[in-house]
Amino acid sequence: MTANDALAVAAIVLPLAVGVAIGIRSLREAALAAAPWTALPAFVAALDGGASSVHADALLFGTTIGVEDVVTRVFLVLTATVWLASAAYARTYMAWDPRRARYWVFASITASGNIGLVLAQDVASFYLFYSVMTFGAYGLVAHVSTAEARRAGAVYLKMALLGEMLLLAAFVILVGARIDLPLHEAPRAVADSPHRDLVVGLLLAGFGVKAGAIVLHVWLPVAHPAAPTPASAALSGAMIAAGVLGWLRFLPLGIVALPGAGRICLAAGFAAAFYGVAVGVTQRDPKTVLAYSSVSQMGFVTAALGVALASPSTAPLATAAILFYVLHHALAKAALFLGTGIAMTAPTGWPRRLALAGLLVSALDLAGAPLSSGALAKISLKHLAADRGAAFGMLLSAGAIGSTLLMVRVLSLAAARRGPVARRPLPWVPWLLLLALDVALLAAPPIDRERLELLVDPASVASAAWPVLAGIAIAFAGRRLVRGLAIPPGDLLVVFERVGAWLRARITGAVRAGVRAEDALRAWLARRVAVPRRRQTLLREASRLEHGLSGFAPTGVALLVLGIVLAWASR
Amino acid sequence: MTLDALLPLAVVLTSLLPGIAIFWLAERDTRLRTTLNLSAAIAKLALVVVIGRGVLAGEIFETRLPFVPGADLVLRADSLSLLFVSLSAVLWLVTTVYAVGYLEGSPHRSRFFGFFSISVASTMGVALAGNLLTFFVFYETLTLSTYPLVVHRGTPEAVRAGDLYLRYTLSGGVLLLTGTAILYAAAGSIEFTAGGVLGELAGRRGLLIAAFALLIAGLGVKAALIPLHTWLPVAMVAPAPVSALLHAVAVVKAGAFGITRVIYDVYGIRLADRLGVTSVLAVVAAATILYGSLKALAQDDLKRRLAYSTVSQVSFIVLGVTVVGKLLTIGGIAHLVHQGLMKITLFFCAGNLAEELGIHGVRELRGAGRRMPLTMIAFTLASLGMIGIPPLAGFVTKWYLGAGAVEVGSSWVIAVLIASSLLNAAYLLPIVRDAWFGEPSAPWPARKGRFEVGLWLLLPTIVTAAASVGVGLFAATKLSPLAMAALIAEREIHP
Amino acid sequence: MTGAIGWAILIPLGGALLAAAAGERASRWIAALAAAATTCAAIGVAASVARHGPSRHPAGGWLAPLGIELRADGLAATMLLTIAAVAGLVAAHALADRSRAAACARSCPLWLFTWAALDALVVSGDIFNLYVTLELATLAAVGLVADGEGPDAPRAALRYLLFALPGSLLYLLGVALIYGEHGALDPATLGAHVGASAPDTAAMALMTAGLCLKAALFPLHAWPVLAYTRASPVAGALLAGLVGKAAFLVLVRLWLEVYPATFTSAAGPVLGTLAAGAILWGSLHALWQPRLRAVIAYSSVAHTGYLFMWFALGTRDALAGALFVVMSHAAASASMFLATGAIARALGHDRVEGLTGLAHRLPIPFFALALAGTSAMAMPPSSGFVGKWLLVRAAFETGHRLWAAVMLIGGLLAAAYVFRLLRRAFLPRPAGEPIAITRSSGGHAALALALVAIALGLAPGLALDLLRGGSAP
Amino acid sequence: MTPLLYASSGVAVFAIALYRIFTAGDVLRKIIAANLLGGGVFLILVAIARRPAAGIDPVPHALVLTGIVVSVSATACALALARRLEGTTLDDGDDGDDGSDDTEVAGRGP
Repeated sequence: MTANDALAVAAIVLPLAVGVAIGIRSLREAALAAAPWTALPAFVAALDGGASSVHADALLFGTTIGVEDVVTRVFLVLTATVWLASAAYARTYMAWDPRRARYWVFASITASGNIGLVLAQDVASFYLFYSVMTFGAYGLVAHVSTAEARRAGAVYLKMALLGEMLLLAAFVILVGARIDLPLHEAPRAVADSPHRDLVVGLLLAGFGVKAGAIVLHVWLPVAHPAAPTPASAALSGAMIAAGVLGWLRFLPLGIVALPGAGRICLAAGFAAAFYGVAVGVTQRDPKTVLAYSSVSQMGFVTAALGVALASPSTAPLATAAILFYVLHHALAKAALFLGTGIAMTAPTGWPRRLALAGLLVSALDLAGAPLSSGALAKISLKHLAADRGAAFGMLLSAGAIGSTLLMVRVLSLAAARRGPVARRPLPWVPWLLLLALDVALLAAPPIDRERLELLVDPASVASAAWPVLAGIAIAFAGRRLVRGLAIPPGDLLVVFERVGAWLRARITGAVRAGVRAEDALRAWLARRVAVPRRRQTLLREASRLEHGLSGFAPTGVALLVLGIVLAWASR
Repeated sequence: MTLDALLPLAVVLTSLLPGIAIFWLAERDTRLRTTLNLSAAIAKLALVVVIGRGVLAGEIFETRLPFVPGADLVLRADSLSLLFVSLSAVLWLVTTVYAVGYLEGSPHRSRFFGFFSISVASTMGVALAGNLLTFFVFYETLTLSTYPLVVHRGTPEAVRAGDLYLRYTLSGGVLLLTGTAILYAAAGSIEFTAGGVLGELAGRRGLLIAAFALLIAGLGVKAALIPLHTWLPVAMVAPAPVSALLHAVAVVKAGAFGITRVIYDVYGIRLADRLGVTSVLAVVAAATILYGSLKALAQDDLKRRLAYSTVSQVSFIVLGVTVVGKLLTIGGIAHLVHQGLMKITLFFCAGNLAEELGIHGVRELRGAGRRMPLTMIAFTLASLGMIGIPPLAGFVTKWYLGAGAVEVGSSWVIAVLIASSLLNAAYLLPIVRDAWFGEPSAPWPARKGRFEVGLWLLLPTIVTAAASVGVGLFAATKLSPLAMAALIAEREIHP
Repeated sequence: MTGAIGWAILIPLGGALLAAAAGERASRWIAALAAAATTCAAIGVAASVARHGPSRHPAGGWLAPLGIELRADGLAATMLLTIAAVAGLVAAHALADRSRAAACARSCPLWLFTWAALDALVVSGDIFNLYVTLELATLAAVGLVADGEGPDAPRAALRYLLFALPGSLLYLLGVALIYGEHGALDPATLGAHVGASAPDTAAMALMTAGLCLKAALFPLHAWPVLAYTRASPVAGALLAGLVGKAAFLVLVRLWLEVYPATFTSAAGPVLGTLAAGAILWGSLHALWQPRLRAVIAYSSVAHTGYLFMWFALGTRDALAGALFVVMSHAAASASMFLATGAIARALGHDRVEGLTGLAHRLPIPFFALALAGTSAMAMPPSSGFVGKWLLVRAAFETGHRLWAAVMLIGGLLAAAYVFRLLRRAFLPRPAGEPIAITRSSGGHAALALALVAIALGLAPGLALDLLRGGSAP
Repeated sequence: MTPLLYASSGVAVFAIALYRIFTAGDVLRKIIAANLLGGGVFLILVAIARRPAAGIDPVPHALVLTGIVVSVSATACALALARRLEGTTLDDGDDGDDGSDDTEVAGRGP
């Protein structure tokens, strides 16, 4: 049990312990004080880079957790940083919320689940922590006791359950008689599984719900904004990444060529990218726009995944690109959410100008402006496109334009919006730290050094610059056009909800009809079998017959008949 | 009669004798009655531990009493019976504590605890029965001893529920008796032996199928297979401890346990499969799973919704046991314990809510989480377990059932598992959501004592909730029900 | 009359005569002593049979054919014990009841005399002697009924007598024909000679028909029901419990020892059909009788059906089953009658509605009724179940699926009419019903009898060994 | 020839008595019929007593004696009960098999 192992265990157990401790009245104050710092062990474990592996035979079907490969480390960095920033931000932001304790319980539990699923090294414990995160997050989404939050919570729960069940089916079919499987063997198992296509489909859809794949994304623009700002940051930063982590862990990238699945991912990815932009631009609330921006960004990741699935040779490159892209997106998006939170409530004067400036920096970074870590992420994606022909590159650039459009939309909404000026001090520090970390990503990208030179060479700077400029230009041109359109957040969700309501009405109607039919049948049977009137006549008939039998004469006759029958029977 | 031979009999007597003694206690000496009850429960637990250690080491304890020409009364403690005995022994101790608290100051408590102990003794008899006739004897005494508990409240509605209960269970008993008599007439004494005893009768398909149908119909009444389940929701009119231990655990499990015995130790899974009866039963079980969940969706009363949930969940055991497959068997048998723990927690919570806040309807639970946090945490854990969310008990068994289904290639079982999980979520999660995130229409009545509800009621709820989490989380340990089920499957089902 | 058998008959006979002659207080003591002594004699006989097997005692040293031979085999021993248990406990109930010392003085000789007649019947080894003892038991029973409550007790007694007489005389005619044909009266020699000749067949038919009337097998069942509902609890217990079974025991002796298998196998189905009719008809009627005693009376009619089912099945296990039903129903119906007596005295009437909310005001009689009811509906762990199990299993073994089905349905109907009584006890007590709780509510004897019925069910091994141990040659 | 005559007359008496005992309305007629029934059987018993080879067989006579004793006592009992009925016939008041209408059955007897 090396120091790293202890750190890994602490990373999961500490937030969980604090979450539970808050429930106990006597420990509540101490636990609430400690709550914001529960993500520290994970942060330290992420930074120190040492490998660790802890195996607990007793837990579930034999749980193993630890940091063993680069994917785990990158996701650990991402998750720890986002949760730390969110918790630090929430320390002041939630200070006066009456339901503070409940928020911290659910935040700690969700953090523990999120960190747990990153560190999990076997299928059963991965699913365990994944579920803990999913159901914990409901508490964050439905935290604010308003009608929208309750609706958002309901939508989130339904989609989350759908995702859970898809994954349960996928894991059960995948694992089969082996009951449990180390994660590093999972891709090989998926490749060799007799039901490979079914399992891959279930995995894509199951994790797609969390990662906001097209059509499955409908809960995201409704749930993320409904949560309090720190929770939104965590949701869109760390939890979306969990979906991508699921794909990276289970899909047989580089093991077997799945052209069909690859094409679907590619198409879905770009569809999500452009659809996200088209709907996001029309939104009124900056947080909803950011949510749609996440859908769009994840579209790129899905596309990259599609490339890896289609041609196994590009897998290592694609994985590296996805890793860096997701890492960058998590930090940038979290910073943006926290930034908008501050910008909208910062008092006028220098604080507001500073907030807007910070917002501008992270917006540019996300849009992939030259010399920003966003650009670096875009470059790693472009490299992937090298052998896929010009179309892929063009699509990426178009995507960049789209991102810029969304960012401009966010900035304009933030600038125009006159939110209630916060009387309380604003949590500047965690936001600025996160922003710095995002920018610093350039200096020490955990993946590959040589990309850095590429960033500064003129060709890539130009290719990064023109989409951003074009985006800004289009934004100003189309300002008036956008004001007229008003697509409700969650777009397709409204359709789904109406269909869902109609379906539920049908199902409960059918069930109630079934119950009525069953009772009617039972009543009919009861009438048929024991009709009181018939029972009465039966009763009278039988007692009259009985009375007749008890007389002398009938008994004599019966006796005679019996004697004769007996004699005849044994002659 | 060595000492070992007396142990199974002692297990039955430790609840039968106190039960009879309690009848003669006057109403007012509660202290004596409670100590008698609790000491009997603890004594039984100790006995079960002693037997448990022996059985795990491979010994078989058997009490054989001369009964009828051609058949003895046999009580045998093998691994399968040990599982059910230990579940019942633990839950009897917990439910006795709960009942003492729940029935504080209500009339006829001596009568209640007398019949309560006798019905547990019958459950022990059912679990330990070594042959089909002994099983039938205790199966019927279970019916007789649970009837007074169903009608305990004495209201006309309770007596009507009792009538329905009797109509179903007595007819079930007659069917079971017919099946037993046919088999005894055809094959002499039917001792429960791994792999089944009806080998030489294989030729007479008609007789075997008829006997199987009669046996399963008789057992199906208590295992609440459709359409024989109607008595269970109606019997919810009984006091909470009765619904908790008996209708969620003892009585219902006696039916499922009986079906397991008949399929594995009378017919043998291979013969049953060759006869094609197991596939029919699997379909009925699957239909019950879905039907129970759908009906639960339509119930507004909390206890009736839990009752239909029991109807659905018990059929998991039947499904696991009837579809041929080692993992499925393990999943089915382990579910016998897991479902028992989760369901008893839910009924304890329902009892607490009814007793403390007078909540009976599902919609009255808004905001109950703030007023009774510990009860609602237990309810949430048990509900999530029923849905099959890791690391709780329900997940472990659903995982094994799924894995077993994949192993034998019957994918429709997975579809049933997923559908039932979604339906469970549909009728349990709204309750949990209202409890934690709803706003109560009127402020809750203040707490009477230091705790949210009497300690006698709160402790059992917490213990069973913790057990249903522990059983799931530590499923891989040697002493967990899952390990026991694996031992059973290996030692008894596929020797 | 040597050995315990002699005493088993003489003591109750002598006791009856002395009790009749003695004054009120003395007769109670004599009756008590006689009852205790007879029970010991019965136990003595059973012990000797269990140890040495069957034994024969020519009465007065006279050998057949003139002398009457008493013999004690397994069947006789178990029946002696049953009679001792039931009659003894009923006697205890009657004697313990201080408030009716006068009535007891009248009834003590009667039930002692019945006891003597039954003991004699069970051990007698001579078919004519069977007629005499059967007739004595009937006359004593008529006396008991006449001594019962209500103004029309004498009418019920006379009906009972006038129905019973033709039965026994038919039996006597059969005896006469057989003696005319074979010149012997003891079953051992008769068994060898009786063949399928016309007089033998006629004799068998007459004797069986006569005994069916005396045993009140369906459709000849209605006449004792009126008597049971009029008799006092003690009389009812003895009549339904023991006297009703006497004719069946005689028929068992005849079919076992006198008539050859060819006869019985042919007449079996006829009796089987009547037995099935008795089970269903008795149970159905018991379901809707407004009065408790009538329910028990019809329950006895149904149980007679179970007894006669042996004739249709014929196997040894079936006989053990039928005799077990004799034992369990004797104890159960006697217990139910005594319990009903106690309830009727407290409520003033014995209508079924009176039972509502009774469980707590009269716990002991109600508990006796519940336990005896369990045995009546043949649910484990009662002895009724053992009897029914043996019969049902034998039915399946001999392929009589229909009879098995009837017995099983009969069990369900029995459960229906028993729970119709028990379910009322849990309902709340209506306000207006006064209950006179007297100290000696007399439920204890009923409870003891019910416990006998349950105990026999838990450890039937002893009785079955005794039955087999000295089984008929 | 005579034993056959006695036996057949005995059977005839028995048959008539059996018919009358079930069909006679009045109590006394039934009791007389019962007596005749006994008489018939005893006549048959006496008839079969003649053994052509060994002369008269004493056993049937002993049986007849005992039979007569039993029959007389039964008749005496029946007459005593009949006297109490004073005119009401056997089937009077016999309206329901359970006689539910009659007065409350006060627990008089033990």
